[in-house]
Amino acid sequence: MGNPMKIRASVKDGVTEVKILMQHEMETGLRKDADGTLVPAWFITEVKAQYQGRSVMEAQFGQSVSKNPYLLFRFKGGAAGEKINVSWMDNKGDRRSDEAAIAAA
Amino acid sequence: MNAKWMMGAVLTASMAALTIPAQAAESKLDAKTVEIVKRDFQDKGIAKADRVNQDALQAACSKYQDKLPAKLKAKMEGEQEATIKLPSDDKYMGDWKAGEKLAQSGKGMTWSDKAEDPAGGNCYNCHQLSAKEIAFGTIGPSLLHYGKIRGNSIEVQRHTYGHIYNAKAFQACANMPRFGHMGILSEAQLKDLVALLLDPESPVNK
Amino acid sequence: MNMEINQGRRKALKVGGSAGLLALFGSLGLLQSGLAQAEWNKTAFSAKSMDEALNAMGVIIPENSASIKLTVPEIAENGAVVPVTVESSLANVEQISIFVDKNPNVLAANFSIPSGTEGMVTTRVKMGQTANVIALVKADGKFYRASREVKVTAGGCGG
Amino acid sequence: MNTKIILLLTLTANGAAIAAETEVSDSARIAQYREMISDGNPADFDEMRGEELWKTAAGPKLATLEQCDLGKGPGVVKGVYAQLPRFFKDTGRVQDLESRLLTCMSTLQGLNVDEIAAKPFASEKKPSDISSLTTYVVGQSKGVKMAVSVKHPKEKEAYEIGKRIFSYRAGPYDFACSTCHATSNVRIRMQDLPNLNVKKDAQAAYTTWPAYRVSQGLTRSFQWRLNDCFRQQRFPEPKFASEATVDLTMYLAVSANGTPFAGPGLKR
Repeated sequence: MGNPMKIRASVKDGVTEVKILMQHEMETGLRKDADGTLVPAWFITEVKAQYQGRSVMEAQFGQSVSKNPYLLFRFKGGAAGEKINVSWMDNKGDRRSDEAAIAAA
Repeated sequence: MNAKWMMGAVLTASMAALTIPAQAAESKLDAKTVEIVKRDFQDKGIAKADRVNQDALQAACSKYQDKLPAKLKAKMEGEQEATIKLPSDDKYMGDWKAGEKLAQSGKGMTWSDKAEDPAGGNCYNCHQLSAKEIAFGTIGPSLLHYGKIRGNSIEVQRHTYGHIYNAKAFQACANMPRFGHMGILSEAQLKDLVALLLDPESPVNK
Repeated sequence: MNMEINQGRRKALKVGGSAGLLALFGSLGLLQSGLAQAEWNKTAFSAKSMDEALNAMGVIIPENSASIKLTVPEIAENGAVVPVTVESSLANVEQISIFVDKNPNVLAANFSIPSGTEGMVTTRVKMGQTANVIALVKADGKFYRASREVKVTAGGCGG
Repeated sequence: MNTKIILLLTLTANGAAIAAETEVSDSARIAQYREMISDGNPADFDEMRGEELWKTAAGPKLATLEQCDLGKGPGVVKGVYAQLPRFFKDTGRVQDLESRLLTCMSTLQGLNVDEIAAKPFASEKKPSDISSLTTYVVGQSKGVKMAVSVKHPKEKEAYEIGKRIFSYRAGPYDFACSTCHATSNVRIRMQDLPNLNVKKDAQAAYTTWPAYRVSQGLTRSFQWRLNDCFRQQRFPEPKFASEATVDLTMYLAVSANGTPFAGPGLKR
C-alpha cells in the first residue's frame, strides 16, 4: 500500500480544477545508488480520477515522470462538498486510493 | 579659556571611556567567535577540524570584512606575492581542452570528495569564460576573450599563471582561492587553465 | 500475460489501416476506460526514439499545430523536475501525450481525456539533458503536435 | 521587483510560445521556472510525517512531543518558528528549532540525543525524524511575521557572534559565507545568490527554508542548509545544532525580521 496523496479540488464557474500530488519514488531503473548498484525501476504506471462514478482523467506514466508526480486537470461539473476519487497503480502492482471533497473556489 | 579647555578634556576623556569598553567588547566577541568556531566544527571525511584555523591573511580579511587598511593590504599582498612559485621550465601553456574540463568542474576538497579525487577549477562558478556556456557565475569578472584582448606573450603567461596560483598577491581579500599556494591544483593543471585563457584556439578566445 | 497478447494483436493490426488504429486506441484505454489498467502500452513506454514511440502508438505523422499551447520553462534549474502544461483549443480532445526526445525512454506520460474534461493537463517530467519536449494531441480522431526546447543547466556550485 | 513579477505572470499566462519572442534575462527565465514549479510542494508529505511523529509516543519514556515548549509554552507550535532562535531559561541557552527539539526529545522522551545529532539529515534511503518534525513545526508558522528578538543579552551576543561567523574566512579556499552572500546581484553558475546583509534578500532566503529540494527529492531544514554551505566552503562539518550554527541562524533570522514566514519552500 502506497503513501497518501494530496488532492485539492475546487470548483469555479461550473469547472472543477483538480491538483494531485502523489508520493512515489518514480525510479527509472537506470539510476545507480551511492554504492554503484542499479536501482530497479519502480514507478506509477496508471492514475485514474473519478467523479460520481465516472472517469474524469486517466493517465499512464512512464519512467520519465518526476518523483512525487504532480497532475493538474479540469472538468466540467462538480459542486462544493462532492467527492473526487483518485487511485494509482505502480509497476510492482502496489496501489493507492484517496478521496477529497471539492471546495468552492 | 581654561574652562573651555577643561570641558574639552572632560569630553575627550568621557569619549575615550565610551570607546575603550566598546572596543574591548568587540575584541571579546571576536575572541569568543574564534573559540566557538574551533569547538563546534568537527572532522568529516577529508575536511579536518583544523581547517578552521586561520592563517594571517584569512584572519585579517575576516576582521576587516575584506576591507583592509591600505598599509596592511600592501603588506599582505607583498607576503602573498612571495609565495608564487613559477614552473622551473618557464613554460605555461598546457592543454586548453583539459583546462575547459577543469573550469567546468566545481568538485574538490569538500568532505564529500575523496582525497584521491582531483579538484576542479571551479572557474564557471564565478566567471564567464566561453561564449557557449551560459551557466556561468558573476562573482568574478567575465574572462571571455581574455587572451584575445591581452595576447599571449610570455609576460602575460607568467602573470596569468601567478594570478591563478595566488590571486591574493594582487588583491589581498579577493574572493578567488589561492589555487597553487593552497595546493588545490597541480602545476600541470594550472598550465591547462593558462592555456584555456590564452590559447587562440580555446573557446574563451573564439 | 495480457500485455503480451495485446502486443501481438497490436502488431497484427498495425497493417490494418484505420480500423486497426481504432482498435489500437482502444487498447490504449481510450475507448474502454474500464480496461485501462491492463493496457499500459509497454512498447510505447519502452521506446528509445520518437519514431519508435509514435509507431508503437499507431501514430503516422502528426501535424504541427498552432492550436496546441505547450508551456515549458526555457531553462530548467534542475532536470529532475520540469513542469509541462499542454493545452489545446481543438474541439474533442481525446488524448494528450508528452515526450522528451533525448530521454532513454522518450514517452513520459499519456493522458486519456474523457468527454467533459478539458483538453489540458499539467504534470512534471525528468529530463536527462537539454532536449525537446513534444506534446501530441489527438482531437476528433486526428493527431497534432507541438515541440519546445528546454535547456537543462548545471545547478548550484557543482560540488 | 514589481515589473519582474508582472513579467513573470505574463510569461506564465501566455505560455512559452510568447516567451520565446521576448528578450528575457536568464535570471527571469529561472524565476519563470521557479514560478511554474511552485504549486504542489512535496514538502507537504514531510509535514504530514512530522505531525504524525509529534503526536506519537516514543522513547524510553513513551511520551509524545505535545508538551514540548518551543518558546510559546508547552504544546504551542503555531507561530513559534517566526520567533526562533530565542533564549530559553530552562537550558540557559539560545536555541534554534532543531536544538530545542533535541532538548524536548531528551527531557520528554528520554531519547539519546547525541545519537540523533550524529545523523540528523535524511538520505534517499532513510528519512530523518528530527528533520520531519522540523518541517511540521515550521509549516505552522506559514504567514506569520518574522519577529526574532535580540533583547536578552544572550540573544544579542548570539547575533553578534553569528555576524562574525558569517564573515569568518578559513579553509583551503579562503571562503566565508560572505564570499558568496555579501554582494548584490551576483550568481554562482546559473543561481542568483542572495546578499544576506541586505534585508530584502535575507528575508526572501530565510523565509523559504526548510525547503523541498527538487535535485535531491528530499525536504531539507535550515540546519541542513548551513551544513551544506559549509561543505561547499570546504570547511569541516559544523556540529548539528551547535552554538556556532545557532548563532549564525540568529544573525540570518534577525535579518529576515518583519516579513511573513513563507516556508516550507520548494527549490531546485
